[in-house]
Amino acid sequence: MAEDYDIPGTYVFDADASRRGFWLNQFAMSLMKPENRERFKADERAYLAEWQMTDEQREAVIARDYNRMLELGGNIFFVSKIGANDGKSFQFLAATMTGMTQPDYAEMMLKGGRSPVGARTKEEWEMHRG
Amino acid sequence: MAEDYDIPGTYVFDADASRRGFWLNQFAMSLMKPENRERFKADERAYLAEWQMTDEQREAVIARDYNRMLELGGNIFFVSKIGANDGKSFQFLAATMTGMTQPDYAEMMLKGGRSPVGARTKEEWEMHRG
Amino acid sequence: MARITAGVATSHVPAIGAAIDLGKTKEPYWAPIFEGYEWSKTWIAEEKPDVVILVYNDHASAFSLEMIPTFVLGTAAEFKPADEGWGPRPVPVVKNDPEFAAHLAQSLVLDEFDMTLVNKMDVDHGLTVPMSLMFGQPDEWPVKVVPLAVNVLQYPPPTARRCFNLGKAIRRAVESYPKDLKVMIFGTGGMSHQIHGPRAGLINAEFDNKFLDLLVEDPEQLAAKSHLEYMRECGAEGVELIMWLIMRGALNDHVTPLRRFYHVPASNTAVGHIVLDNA
Amino acid sequence: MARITAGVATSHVPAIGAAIDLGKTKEPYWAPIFEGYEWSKTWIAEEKPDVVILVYNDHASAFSLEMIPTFVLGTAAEFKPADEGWGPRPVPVVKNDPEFAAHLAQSLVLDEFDMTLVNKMDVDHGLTVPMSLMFGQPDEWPVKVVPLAVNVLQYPPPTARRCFNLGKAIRRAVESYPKDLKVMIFGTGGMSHQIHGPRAGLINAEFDNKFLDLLVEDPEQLAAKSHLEYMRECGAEGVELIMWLIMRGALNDHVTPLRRFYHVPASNTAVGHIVLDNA
Ligand SMILES: [Fe+3]
Ligand SMILES: [Fe+3]
Repeated sequence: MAEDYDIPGTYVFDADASRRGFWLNQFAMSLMKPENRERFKADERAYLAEWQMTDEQREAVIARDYNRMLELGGNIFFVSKIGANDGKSFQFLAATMTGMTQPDYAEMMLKGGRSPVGARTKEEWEMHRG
Repeated sequence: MAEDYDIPGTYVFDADASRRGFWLNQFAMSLMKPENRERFKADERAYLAEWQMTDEQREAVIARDYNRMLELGGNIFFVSKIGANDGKSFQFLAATMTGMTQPDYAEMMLKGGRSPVGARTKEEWEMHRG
Repeated sequence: MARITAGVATSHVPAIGAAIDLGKTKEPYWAPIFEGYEWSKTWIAEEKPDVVILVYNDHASAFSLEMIPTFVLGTAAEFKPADEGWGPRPVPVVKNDPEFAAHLAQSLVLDEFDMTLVNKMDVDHGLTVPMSLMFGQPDEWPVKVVPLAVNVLQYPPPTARRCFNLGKAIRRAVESYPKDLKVMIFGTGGMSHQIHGPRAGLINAEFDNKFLDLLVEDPEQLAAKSHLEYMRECGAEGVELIMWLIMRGALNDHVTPLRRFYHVPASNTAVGHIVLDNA
Repeated sequence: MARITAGVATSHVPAIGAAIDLGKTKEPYWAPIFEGYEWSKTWIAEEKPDVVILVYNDHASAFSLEMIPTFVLGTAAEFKPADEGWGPRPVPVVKNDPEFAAHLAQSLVLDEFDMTLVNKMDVDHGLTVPMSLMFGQPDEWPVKVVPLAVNVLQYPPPTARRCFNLGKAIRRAVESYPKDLKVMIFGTGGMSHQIHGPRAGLINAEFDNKFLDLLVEDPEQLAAKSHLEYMRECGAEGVELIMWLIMRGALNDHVTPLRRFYHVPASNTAVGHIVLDNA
């Protein structure tokens, strides 16, 4: 019963997402332990196979496609542990998800961040991106 | 800040008791695992020494003095696991705590249990017991 | 639309589970108890609910003192019977309706009940004994179950009033679920029992029977009682009766009692059972 | 009698913690942020509260998806800094006042807030960054801390209204504690931030500053806002601002702002900070 929240460019992590993404997120959390980090680094596919994830979720992890992970029930606070494990900064992940380069994203932040104008509703967002 | 609840013959397991009895109860819960049961049986004092309990709590466990355990912060659902580990029935434990023999206690239950008359307040209880 | 068709209350004495599992249900000590549930077993087999919201409490099985949640709603796909120290009871795994459970969770939090959601939990006799009493010994439970666990181990449990109001919120949550579901709600635990300390063995049949009367006719009176009154009158562990008020709160103001049963003793406890039609 | 003398709100951006731990506080990017807290550090060192009730959220550090409690009150004697993947932050262990925490727990449950009590929990940047910002880098924290963790990771979090009312209940709980204690309450998280998805980087300085105005003058307006409004206006993760309402609810209707600070950016986030005198 995926609900439709009218906020563009946003994956609301609700109970439905939580259910779909349970193992994806639990896998990501497992990377907080050094021994798991080592095993994941040594053979990503083998480590992923140990978790009851869908193949789509596994592919999204391998591809480091964060938006896709979120779409498949990932929660940013969990899946960002994958990025941390790769030695990537949080800002790198954020930039990736917006489709911007990290320097462009960083500059946007220095200039006061993304404006809410045109980013409040899906309709606005579509028009704005034209 | 032990609060005084006016119910006789009863240890109300409140947040204060929970705090005082934390390790006693966690020790008791550990007996749900077969390997811990074995180790406790093999050397009770050695196993108890692994838990951050007070000496009084350890002595109460060794003595199987359930009322004393409750007084020291034990919760019946936790400390009864010690009795289960000894192969004792719950009714045996209950009888012990009332100071009755198990047959006498069982007979009281068959006859409809302990009457609430004289068992509602501490004052009543004292008078009743004379 | 989902709807709650009936409420069931029953004690969940662990010794009853043991009697079932060890084949002792025909023994003279146990036979009157199991006979007390025969009508209800037939009734529920005919009624065929889709889902049961099962209100119970954990007894230091799934939850240690590391974490003491007041209200827990189970949102996992399934829940295994807990090993309470003698191996898990030989009963089926409990299957949830996770989509419905997620809806309940969301609705209850937005309705300002501060639920704890769990996606991993073993369920102990508090949940499995009522299932055995109502559904017997099938290979698979014939109904989905949403577990709702209430803290009654560490004082204070939620107030009787809060429990009654949670029931009302559950009703709103069920009735806002768009799918056609036949839902029942079980309140378990109680009746009179005190299983610890010098006062162990307390049974107050008068209080219990009055409770059964008021549960049907005037649950508001029960919701107004303090923890102290419950503990004093029907034993320290008799406070579990507050869980029956969650069930009752989820039903209409006027309900029809279909079956009522009371027996003393089962081990250290009074056994009470009632079936309320919510038509 | 215990009393709440002040409320403090602050963002708890993890990158701020990293900047402190790595000695980068004088770097041009970070210096303006740390300067923003200088007044408050001096003030709190003079005020010397006995206990801080610290409202924050866990970020998949102590709690996985196995269990999602809405409101958690820490009742353990101490809480260690969590290992968030790079080893624990080099900050002192957080010591609780367990007797006071037990009183709060009991009072809140009887006041019909469905708390989850925890006796074992590591605390992540959500709690430790505000401690560092307010108390610097001492060998031991100069104050006892009662952690109060709020679910904001899985939708729905508690409503803004429920948070505000929890604050009011906290006030009643504090004022019913017989010992003389000087208590402060911190609300943390926020301000504008969205750290996921194509809309990441959203900052709404107008909304944030209006929020700061209303927090002082008319918190009722903030308590009436929906989750959707918070998420839409100040980012999906900006919904953390509801935690500031718990702090605000615990204070008088009329409070005096002593210090206010706002800065963009810290990493992906707007930083907001306010000190409210509750005299
Ligand atoms: Fe029970
Ligand atoms: Fe946060």
